[in-house]
Amino acid sequence: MPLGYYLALSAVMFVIGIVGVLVRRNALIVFMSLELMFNAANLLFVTFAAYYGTIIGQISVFFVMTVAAAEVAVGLALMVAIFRTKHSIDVDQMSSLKG
Amino acid sequence: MLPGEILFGFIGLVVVITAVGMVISRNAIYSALFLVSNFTTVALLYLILGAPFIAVVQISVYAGSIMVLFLFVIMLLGAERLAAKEKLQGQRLLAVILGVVFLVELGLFGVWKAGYMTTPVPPAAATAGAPEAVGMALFTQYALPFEVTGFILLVATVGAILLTRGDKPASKDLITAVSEKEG
Amino acid sequence: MLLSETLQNPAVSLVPWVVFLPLIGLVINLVLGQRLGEKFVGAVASLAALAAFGVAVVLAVTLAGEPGVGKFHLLDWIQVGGLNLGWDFRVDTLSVTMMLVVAGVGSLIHIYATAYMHSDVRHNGDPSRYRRFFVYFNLFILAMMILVSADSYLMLFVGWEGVGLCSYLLIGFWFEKGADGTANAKAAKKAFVVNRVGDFGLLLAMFLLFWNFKSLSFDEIFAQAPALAQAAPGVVLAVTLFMLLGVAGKSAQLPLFVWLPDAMAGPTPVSALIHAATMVTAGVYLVARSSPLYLEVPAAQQAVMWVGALTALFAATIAVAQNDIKKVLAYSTISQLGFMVAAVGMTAYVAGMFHLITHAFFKALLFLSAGSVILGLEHGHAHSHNGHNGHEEDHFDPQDMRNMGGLQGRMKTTFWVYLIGALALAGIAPLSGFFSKDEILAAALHTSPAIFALLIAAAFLTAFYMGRQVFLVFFGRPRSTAAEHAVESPALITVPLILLALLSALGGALNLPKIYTLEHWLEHSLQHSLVVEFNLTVAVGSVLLALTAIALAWWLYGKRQMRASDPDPLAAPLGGLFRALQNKWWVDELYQAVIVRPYHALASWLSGPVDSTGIDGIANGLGQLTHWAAGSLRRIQTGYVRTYVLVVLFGVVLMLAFLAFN
Amino acid sequence: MTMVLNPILLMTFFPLVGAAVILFFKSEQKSAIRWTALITSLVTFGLSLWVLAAYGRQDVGIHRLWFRIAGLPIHFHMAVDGLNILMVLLTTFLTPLAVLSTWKAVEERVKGFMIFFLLLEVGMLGVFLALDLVLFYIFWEFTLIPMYFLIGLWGGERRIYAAVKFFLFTMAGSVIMLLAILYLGWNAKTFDLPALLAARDSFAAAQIPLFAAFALAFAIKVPMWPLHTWLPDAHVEAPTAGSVILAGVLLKMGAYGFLRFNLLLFPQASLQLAPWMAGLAVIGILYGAAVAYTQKDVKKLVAYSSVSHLGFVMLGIFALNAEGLSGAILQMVNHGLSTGALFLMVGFLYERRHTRLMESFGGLWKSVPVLAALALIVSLSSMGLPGLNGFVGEFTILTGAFGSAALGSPWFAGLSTLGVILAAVYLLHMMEKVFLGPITHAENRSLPDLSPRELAVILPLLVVIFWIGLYPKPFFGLIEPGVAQILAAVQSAALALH
Repeated sequence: MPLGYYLALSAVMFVIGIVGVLVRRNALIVFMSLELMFNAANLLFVTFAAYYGTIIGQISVFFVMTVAAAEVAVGLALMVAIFRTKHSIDVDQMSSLKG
Repeated sequence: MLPGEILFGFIGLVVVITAVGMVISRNAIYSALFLVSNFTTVALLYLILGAPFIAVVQISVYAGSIMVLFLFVIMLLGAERLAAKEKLQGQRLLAVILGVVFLVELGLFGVWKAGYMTTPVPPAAATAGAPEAVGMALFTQYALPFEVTGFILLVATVGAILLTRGDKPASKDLITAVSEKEG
Repeated sequence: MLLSETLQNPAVSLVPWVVFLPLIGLVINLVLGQRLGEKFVGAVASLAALAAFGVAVVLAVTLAGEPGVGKFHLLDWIQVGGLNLGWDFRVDTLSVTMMLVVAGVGSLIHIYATAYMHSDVRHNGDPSRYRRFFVYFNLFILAMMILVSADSYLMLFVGWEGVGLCSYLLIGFWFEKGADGTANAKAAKKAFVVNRVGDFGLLLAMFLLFWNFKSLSFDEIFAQAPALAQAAPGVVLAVTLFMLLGVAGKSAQLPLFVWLPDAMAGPTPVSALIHAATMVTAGVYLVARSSPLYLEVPAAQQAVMWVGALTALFAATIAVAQNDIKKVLAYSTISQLGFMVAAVGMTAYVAGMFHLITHAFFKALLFLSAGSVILGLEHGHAHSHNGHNGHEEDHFDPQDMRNMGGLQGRMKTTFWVYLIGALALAGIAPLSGFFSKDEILAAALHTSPAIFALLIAAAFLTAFYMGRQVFLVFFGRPRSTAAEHAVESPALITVPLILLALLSALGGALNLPKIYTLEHWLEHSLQHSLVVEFNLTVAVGSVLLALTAIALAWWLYGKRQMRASDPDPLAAPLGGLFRALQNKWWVDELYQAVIVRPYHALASWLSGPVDSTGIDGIANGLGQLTHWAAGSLRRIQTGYVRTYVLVVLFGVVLMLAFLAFN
Repeated sequence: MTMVLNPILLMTFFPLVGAAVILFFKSEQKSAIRWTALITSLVTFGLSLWVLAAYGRQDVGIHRLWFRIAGLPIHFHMAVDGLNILMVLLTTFLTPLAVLSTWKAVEERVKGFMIFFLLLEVGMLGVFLALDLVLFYIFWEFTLIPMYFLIGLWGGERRIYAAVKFFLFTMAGSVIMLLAILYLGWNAKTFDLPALLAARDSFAAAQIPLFAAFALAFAIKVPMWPLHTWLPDAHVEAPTAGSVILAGVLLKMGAYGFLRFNLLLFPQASLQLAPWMAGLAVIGILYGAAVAYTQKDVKKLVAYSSVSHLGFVMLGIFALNAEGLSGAILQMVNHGLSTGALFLMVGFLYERRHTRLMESFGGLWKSVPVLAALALIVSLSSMGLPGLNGFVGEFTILTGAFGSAALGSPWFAGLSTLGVILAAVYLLHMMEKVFLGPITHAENRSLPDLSPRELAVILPLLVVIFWIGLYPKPFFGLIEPGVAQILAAVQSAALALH
């Protein structure tokens, strides 16, 4: 099976993730879209790990996942904190930095 | 068509559909569920690519704990839906157009022109992605980064606790002192 | 000087003490004066001046024994690059003459002031300033001694500015008094600033001297002067003319004389010592000292001469119409300084110095006697107002001659010494003024008829206004209650007056025709002085002229009884001219309009429109520009994260395209 | 000499020790903090006397490789020579006096104030002593920070405006100087000043733009007309001690920069541009004097007088002869003393009346005679009365400028001499409005005269004012080697030009 298939699939996932980030206002879904993009990247890692026959790609995925877990923990905590003050998780409401 | 390609086509279709479903669902819970399916399907791909350990971790950590966390927060906040009023007119259209252009660019130059459509993935060695191999690598060569990730998780935990504590009455412990100083 | 041998006598090393002694006096008074009381302060200050006089006498005796130039190097001063200046003192007949005058007249005035200031500080309501006065006074002697004992232009300049400072301090001694309470302070400032204009000239002269002679010390400059005058006459001319500006400032000549009349705001001993006898003659001394330079450039001599002669006449005209007893004397001083400057301009240096000395005697005498008159009137005023409206603010002016009259009966000593001074000033033989003025007139006749005409006219006016003053003050009947009750001043005041009167009367003996003591004494320092033989026609003529003037004054002011409110008898016949004289030819107003106000306007314009609005406006404008630009650009920051991400994606797409097509 | 016992190093960084000690005090222990700061600065002054004693010996400096950036060596090079010894002494001399002057004036956040003050001293000493361009630049920028806070936290009503203005002006200039420094470094492969001097040829082609870049930074600091407008604002808003240091030392950093870098590194450009710089200096002299005259705020008057005085310094520097340069360096010291003392006087008045407007004073000589008399002496020194320090400086500068070959015309000095008149005009105007005349405000009637502490602040300044005025020889002696170094550079450049 050609390597390109996996790459193409990864690219499609990634772009769907991007579009998700761009079009959704619900911060949680934006967050999920980010996770989707992580996955796209992870897929790429694993694919190339198989392609080059090395373990390092998988190790990277492991680290990405760990960091993603940490990020989700903090991110969701932030979400909760923001929700407390703003009573909304609409990212368009979070525009205090408007110039 | 080879059976492998049929299988891949099927899995790929599910991956794409669940991803799109996640993005377009109105209800955040549906989105989360779509994402769980997506992660699980991607785990299948990992298996095919000879990475069983990663596949398991994907399911247990991602599809399992992380997504549970998401669902938990969605429930907690009761924020499945948003009051619908789009502020950024044209953003959606632009986003899709740019996304498509980006995809074309990636496909054209990252995949097709690079010649990856003709290079096959070699069959995976039986032991390559086995948990022992990953474990050996993690605890020998990558021991330090591994420890660091542990530390990152610790910090994230502390951070998450600190952030969700809110404005409690001042107590004498360290975290309160820190948060007061920062406030 | 040039040809004199260097004097090696150990007495020369005494010369710094003419500076140190006043310094010691002032330090003692500064530190201890407050505790030890007025008597002590006055005694210390007077002793300091007297001791300096003693030193000067020792130096004079030494010089009389072996004429020459003594030098004493006290300390290095500015030594950098080509500048090599020290605190170098110079002892020659010229400097010692000045020292004698300064310390001698100065001592007498110190003694007088111990009594005068005693009542002045009480009259003005702040006895604590008694000590301050004598500190300033000693400081003045110190600075004046530096001026006259300097061996270089720069050290002369130190004294030059130093006396200016003392003048400032003493004019502003009663800084909260005068019209509006600010007039005295303003007068002090005016004196200093106008003097600074002169100093500006002197500084430029020094720069020119330094770069052309590579030195500022007298000997080195004078030795090279003839050679340089050959090579670059323009330079020497410029030097001498810039110096003339300095002279005009310090010696109150046209066009910088305006500060001296205002300087009468100082207590009377100050007017006598600084603004009549010593400081203002520094300009004359400077020209005499620089005679080797002036001798090289006749054009500069002409300029000096004309400035002096014109000032002599100009100031004399103003003096005719003044009512303030001290103002008359002030303008008279300017006029007499004009005589001296004219004399040194004609290269009649000895005549100029001679007049300087005699003028120091009689003008100090006149001022001090005027002070005595003022004191007497103040006492009379206080006496006559005792019991009733003692606290009421009244506008009695004890210096206005219209309030006086008939004082010769009540203040006998003062009257007689005043009369001697006035006659000496008017040039009546055989008083001192006669001899010295006569030498100047003779020299003028020898040099230029026009100058002679100016000076003789001034001499006539001098006799007239002195006559007017004496008749107004001492003759007739008292024109105010204060004058009726005026009392004679105490001995501490009258004794110096009598001494000065003696000097004024006999001072002519210093340089009697045919004997010329002063001439021979000074010729060690001033070799090329113009000497004109005693001219009997001029002498007799000038005395007759003076007598005529006095007679005219008697006819106008002495013959009939006047009241305080009467207009001046000259006002009607002279009309507008008299008003011009009374208003001092509106010179102050002219300067106000031409210099002071335009400068103020310019400065306001610079600080307002130019500095705040213009330059600072540009600086702040740049800030505003940044602010505005940032304000426009910040709209890009919509605050919507999604928009930012969109832009990032756009960028990524572009970059990818760029990479791909390369 | 070992590193620790190096007097220069010890002196420069000793204030840090004091600052560290102060950190351990509680904010309320004000007097302990004050005494620590005072003693620290006094010890620093003592150490600077040690430096003075060691001055001239070969081993007094410190010169070693510090680190490399992109292969270019940065040296930790500090040394004393004729150009900076007086500046160092001035800094260490003024700092304890300034600290002592804050005893009553600064009551709030004393701790922070003193720490910033000591840090400022470190920065200033570093600027004067650094002989490596990068090291110099670090110190140069470092001085901005404490001064910014001193103005911004302890200043008057518009302190923020003034602090920001001060910061931005200085920053704008120094950024361009940094570019020039980098250019020099890349071309000569070193930032070390002696090495750069040896390698002058490597940047000979760009002398004029480089000169301009350095000159901009220094001219803003001096400040030269028309870059002076930050100064009045900064002075008016700064606390008294800040003004003293600002006028006394910080401005000198600009003039010092000209001497140390512009003249030595770019002698040819200096010669070519001397008439232009002198022209600006003359404008500054007259302009500052005129504008000072119209000020209503005494402090602003003194601030503008600084513009005028520093004009004299710049004129002397660009006379480019021994008289002008020596006079300029001495005048830098003089200005530090006289203007520093004037600011102290204004501060004393402000502490008594909480205003600085001339119209609120008048007749003060009657109520505070000692203060008035000392203010008069200081004013006289500032207007150049012979026998006091200002005259020696001004006279040598003007003499130098009058016959300067580099300026080529006596007009510069001639016009500047007018400044002597104008200085008398504005300073006596101030004396008249503040101290003379009748007392017009009742509250001025019973002001307390100088306290012993205030006398202790002023008297050392007066001693030096008289010392320099009467016997400046030792000071000129210290300056001489530095001037000789510049003159040698200028002379060889003049030969190269013709």
